[in-house]
Amino acid sequence: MLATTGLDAAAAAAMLRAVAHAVIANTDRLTDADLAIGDGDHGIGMRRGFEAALVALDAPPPGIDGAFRATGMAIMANTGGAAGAVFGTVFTAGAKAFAGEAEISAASFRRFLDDAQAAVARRGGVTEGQKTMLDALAHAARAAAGAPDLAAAIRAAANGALEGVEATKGMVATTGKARSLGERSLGHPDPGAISLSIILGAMRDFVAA
Amino acid sequence: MLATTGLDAAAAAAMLRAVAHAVIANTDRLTDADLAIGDGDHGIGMRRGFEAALVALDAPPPGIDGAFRATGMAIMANTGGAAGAVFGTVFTAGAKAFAGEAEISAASFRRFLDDAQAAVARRGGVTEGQKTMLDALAHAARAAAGAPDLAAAIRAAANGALEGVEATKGMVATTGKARSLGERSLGHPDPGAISLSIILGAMRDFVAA
Amino acid sequence: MAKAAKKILNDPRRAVSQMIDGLVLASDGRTRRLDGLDAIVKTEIPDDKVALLIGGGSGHEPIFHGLVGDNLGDGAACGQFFAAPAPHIIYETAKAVHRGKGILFLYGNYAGDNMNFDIAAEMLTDEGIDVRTVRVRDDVAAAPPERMEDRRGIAGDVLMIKIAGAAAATLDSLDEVERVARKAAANVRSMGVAVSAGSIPETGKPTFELADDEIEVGMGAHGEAGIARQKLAPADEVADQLMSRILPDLPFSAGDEVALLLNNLGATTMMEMLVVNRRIRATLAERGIAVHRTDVGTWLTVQEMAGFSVTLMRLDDELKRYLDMPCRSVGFSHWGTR
Amino acid sequence: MAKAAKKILNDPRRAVSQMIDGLVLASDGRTRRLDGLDAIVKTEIPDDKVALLIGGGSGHEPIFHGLVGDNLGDGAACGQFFAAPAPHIIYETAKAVHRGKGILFLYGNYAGDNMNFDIAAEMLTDEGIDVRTVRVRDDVAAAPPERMEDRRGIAGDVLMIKIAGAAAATLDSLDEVERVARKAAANVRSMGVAVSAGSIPETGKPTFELADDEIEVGMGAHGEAGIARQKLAPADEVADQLMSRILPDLPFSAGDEVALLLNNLGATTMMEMLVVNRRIRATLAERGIAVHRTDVGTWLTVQEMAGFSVTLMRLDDELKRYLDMPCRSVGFSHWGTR
Ligand SMILES: Nc1ncnc2c1ncn2[C@@H]1O[C@H](COP(=O)(O)OP(=O)(O)O)[C@@H](O)[C@H]1O
Ligand SMILES: Nc1ncnc2c1ncn2[C@@H]1O[C@H](COP(=O)(O)OP(=O)(O)O)[C@@H](O)[C@H]1O
Ligand SMILES: [Mg+2]
Ligand SMILES: [Mg+2]
Ligand SMILES: [Mg+2]
Ligand SMILES: [Mg+2]
Repeated sequence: MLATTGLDAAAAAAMLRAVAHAVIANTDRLTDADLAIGDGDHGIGMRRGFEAALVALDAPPPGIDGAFRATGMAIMANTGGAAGAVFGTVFTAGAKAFAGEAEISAASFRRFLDDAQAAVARRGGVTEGQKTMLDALAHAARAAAGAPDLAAAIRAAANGALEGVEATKGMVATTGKARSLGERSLGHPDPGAISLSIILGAMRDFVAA
Repeated sequence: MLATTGLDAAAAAAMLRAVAHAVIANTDRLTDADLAIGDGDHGIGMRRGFEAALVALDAPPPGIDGAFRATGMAIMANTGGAAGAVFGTVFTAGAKAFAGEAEISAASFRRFLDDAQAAVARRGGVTEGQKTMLDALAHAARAAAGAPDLAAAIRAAANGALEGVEATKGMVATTGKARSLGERSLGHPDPGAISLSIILGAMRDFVAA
Repeated sequence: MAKAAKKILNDPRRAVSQMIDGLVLASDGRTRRLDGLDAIVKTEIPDDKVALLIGGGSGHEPIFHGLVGDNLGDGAACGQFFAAPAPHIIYETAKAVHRGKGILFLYGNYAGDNMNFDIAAEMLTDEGIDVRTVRVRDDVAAAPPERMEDRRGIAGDVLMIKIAGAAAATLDSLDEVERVARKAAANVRSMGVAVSAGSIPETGKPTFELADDEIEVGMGAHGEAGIARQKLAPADEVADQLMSRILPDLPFSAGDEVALLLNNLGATTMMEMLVVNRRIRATLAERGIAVHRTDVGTWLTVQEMAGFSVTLMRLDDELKRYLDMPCRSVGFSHWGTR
Repeated sequence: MAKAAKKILNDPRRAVSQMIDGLVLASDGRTRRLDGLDAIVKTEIPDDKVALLIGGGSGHEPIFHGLVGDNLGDGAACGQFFAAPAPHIIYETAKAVHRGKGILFLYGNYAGDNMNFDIAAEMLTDEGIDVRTVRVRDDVAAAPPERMEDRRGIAGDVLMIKIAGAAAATLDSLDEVERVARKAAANVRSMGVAVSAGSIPETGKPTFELADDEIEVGMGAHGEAGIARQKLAPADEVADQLMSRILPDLPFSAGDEVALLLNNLGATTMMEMLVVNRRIRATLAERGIAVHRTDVGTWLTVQEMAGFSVTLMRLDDELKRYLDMPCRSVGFSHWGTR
């Protein structure tokens, strides 16, 4: 799927649809993760958002940025909660990063991850180590940094996100609903970080397919 | 205990104390019976009333009627619910039946049962067959009618009350909280009828002791 | 048998008494307790006011004692859990609220309440005090219309106290207050549904058992049997079931104006009641029945029982006037309807 | 894992939307729904009024959307269960209530709410609309005083909306309304205790697990961890535990006058709360703290969660004036305090 060179707008939209299906398929896993350290709604919230994204991606506006913006707005408008704001922000950052590009390249993909990280950090007022999806995102961005081509970048990002999820297990939450748990949040992965790893994992699977 | 001839005021008070202890000892049984067809408070209500009666009977006013009145008033004031009114009425009827008597005789005991039955029927607006304590009381009064002496009268009354309890199993409640059950109250004895059988049973045991 | 309910109380046998102390304190000086009695009365009752006495067993908070206040009850006699108050409590409360104009006794129609209030009424009548009694019998599930005397009082109590309280604050004869209360009582109908049981603290035992997928339609306020034990159903179905019994009973018909009250029996979410309200309103609109006023809340509870009831009262201008007046108490406060 | 909770709803995924329809209907014409949105606004908002916008996740009924009404919120943006509303809902609601005098956003301090309301505020600010934000952070169990920013908003919301609503109905500049709301926010402290869990209808899963003999002191309004999981204790002990955290936090001291609010998280009996009130009042009296006004009821729920919270707000004459004004909405109506 042109994976080593780039993804055009149609492929990008297809990839985002694959992402949405993956998130929706993990509803229960995400809810259970949020039950452990949050309020137990993360899975159903993400499902709401990505179901809406699927509808939007049925006939996405032109361009890669169009597909990302439609996805981001659908998520922002339908997920609600912390996840709506941060995952909406991630895909909206993608829209900016890919604006004017005909293909997703390794470089623009890396820019997307960096911009998304910066945008989430600003919106959420968080830095790494606070046990949020930002940890997965930051790990992903760092892992993708040296990748030689797009497929490698996505693969590295997906693996990095998984490491980020692992890393959140060792963190004490200091934002979001898990914050109150303090030490008791130790050992549990962050639900939003899992979501991010599912998103990037679906992208990896898409380009590998 | 003078059982075949009569009971003086001191013996009457002692008998009423024995009655109170018997009722209190059956708290759970009465509550469970009320859970089956009522609201599950009959045992604790009767306990409240007869605990108060015990206090009153520590130093009862003079006379058999004094002891009965003190008992009736303590029950009326502390039991609450349907039971407070009807069992309060029973003992208050006793106070009237024994007024001016130095001893409880077979005749005055039978008058007590008859008067109590009439008073409860009036207060509760019930007749026999409605699945209330009145059924036990009516059976008791009828059973005692021909008894040759006090001990026999009390024994017959106690047995009659038990028959009354049995009879209530076959009745559909048409008053009190069990009323709503309709046919579903069939098979269950009436809690208040059980209480009456416990009261008369304790009197029988007292005179037999 | 399910395990005993978890409650944050001190000694359960003193719970009613401690509850009354807490209730009086929560009234910010507007009520007081009668010395040594489970009874609560308004601190200020104007001379020459017709008195409204309410009461019943405890465990249904805020009803009855939480509805003593401005334009509501002048006093309440409280029983123990699910047990009517004893005659002397009623008698003393009546004496404390009486201002020479007579007393209306307003309470739910239960054998225990009837007997105890009647005994007190007889004592008061013997002293020359004019006592009238109106019993609330709004539960259409309790008995067919031809056995109205056998119907229980459930959440219709709330509208009854609201109206009788406003009437007693406004009208100056017991005759008139009684007339208004009787009119309201004749026009109120309710029915409830139970989803899970409550329990009396002293026993901790649920008053009935329902399977995990069962509800009981028409169950009474102490767990008295209803008319159908059935599988859990969607809100619209349950709403329709209740309405199909309530509407034909009076009957409520096109052109009627009603007050609608949804009462939480304890543990049901307000969300459920609002979803039910949506359906009820659609049904009423279809039938051409206008809703003058809606109240959704928690007034007549059965400890931690889950479930709710629906009450309709047909209104005329006079009933509307009293219903629309403001009221204030710990358990029911309302700015009023302009 | 405990079994799914039993609720009387239709499709759980449409429960929030149907709830809003039911809520609007229950307001007897005083509110309306924004077309196609989970948002509710007052039917009549005077021109030139400073607008008060409230909102948050659903599942806590009647808060927030049930507190849209007279002298309360002008509009509420509703999220799904336990999920902050999306920015466009907030934006549209804000536009619908704005009358040219600016808007106060008032909501509980949660990451999700903060982000979504901030996004909407940025959109509105871009259009030249003056938006100010006051976040309620009353839960003393959520973080120590030096991390005030990390504290959650719980039942303090109710007094905050009461006061900000009255201020916004009375004062004519956003500056002034904001000043009053900030003063109230600075003076309010709460803490709760959970006895059993609630659940989101769509999952049916309780948001936490507590043993049959356990309670969690300080638990948050979505089941966020508290400060101590412990054995069920008598009411007086639990009351003392809560007070021992709340009182020193502001601190509340001799000579202070406070508003006291006891909020039912859902399934707790009012009797329990009144017994607790008795003890709280004894503690306050001992410390020389006067209670100006008490509210006991169900405002911020966590679905069918059992438990309650205690809120104290230190008052001055200005706060008292706003608190004492009447208010009217489906979830909170009060005649006012004379
Ligand atoms: N301030 C924040 N910044 C970035 N991400 C956050 C922040 N707060 C929470 N999150 C993320 O959101 C996730 C929770 O999402 P979700 O459960 O859907 O929302 P909510 O917490 O509102 O219930 C967390 O696991 C975390 O990854
Ligand atoms: N109308 C009545 N007349 C006589 N006895 C009655 C009447 N109603 C109820 N009872 C008796 O009272 C008993 C119930 O007592 P209890 O449970 O203490 O009161 P409550 O019904 O108020 O909860 C019934 O079992 C029945 O024997
Ligand atoms: Mg969550
Ligand atoms: Mg009973
Ligand atoms: Mg009872
Ligand atoms: Mg949430």
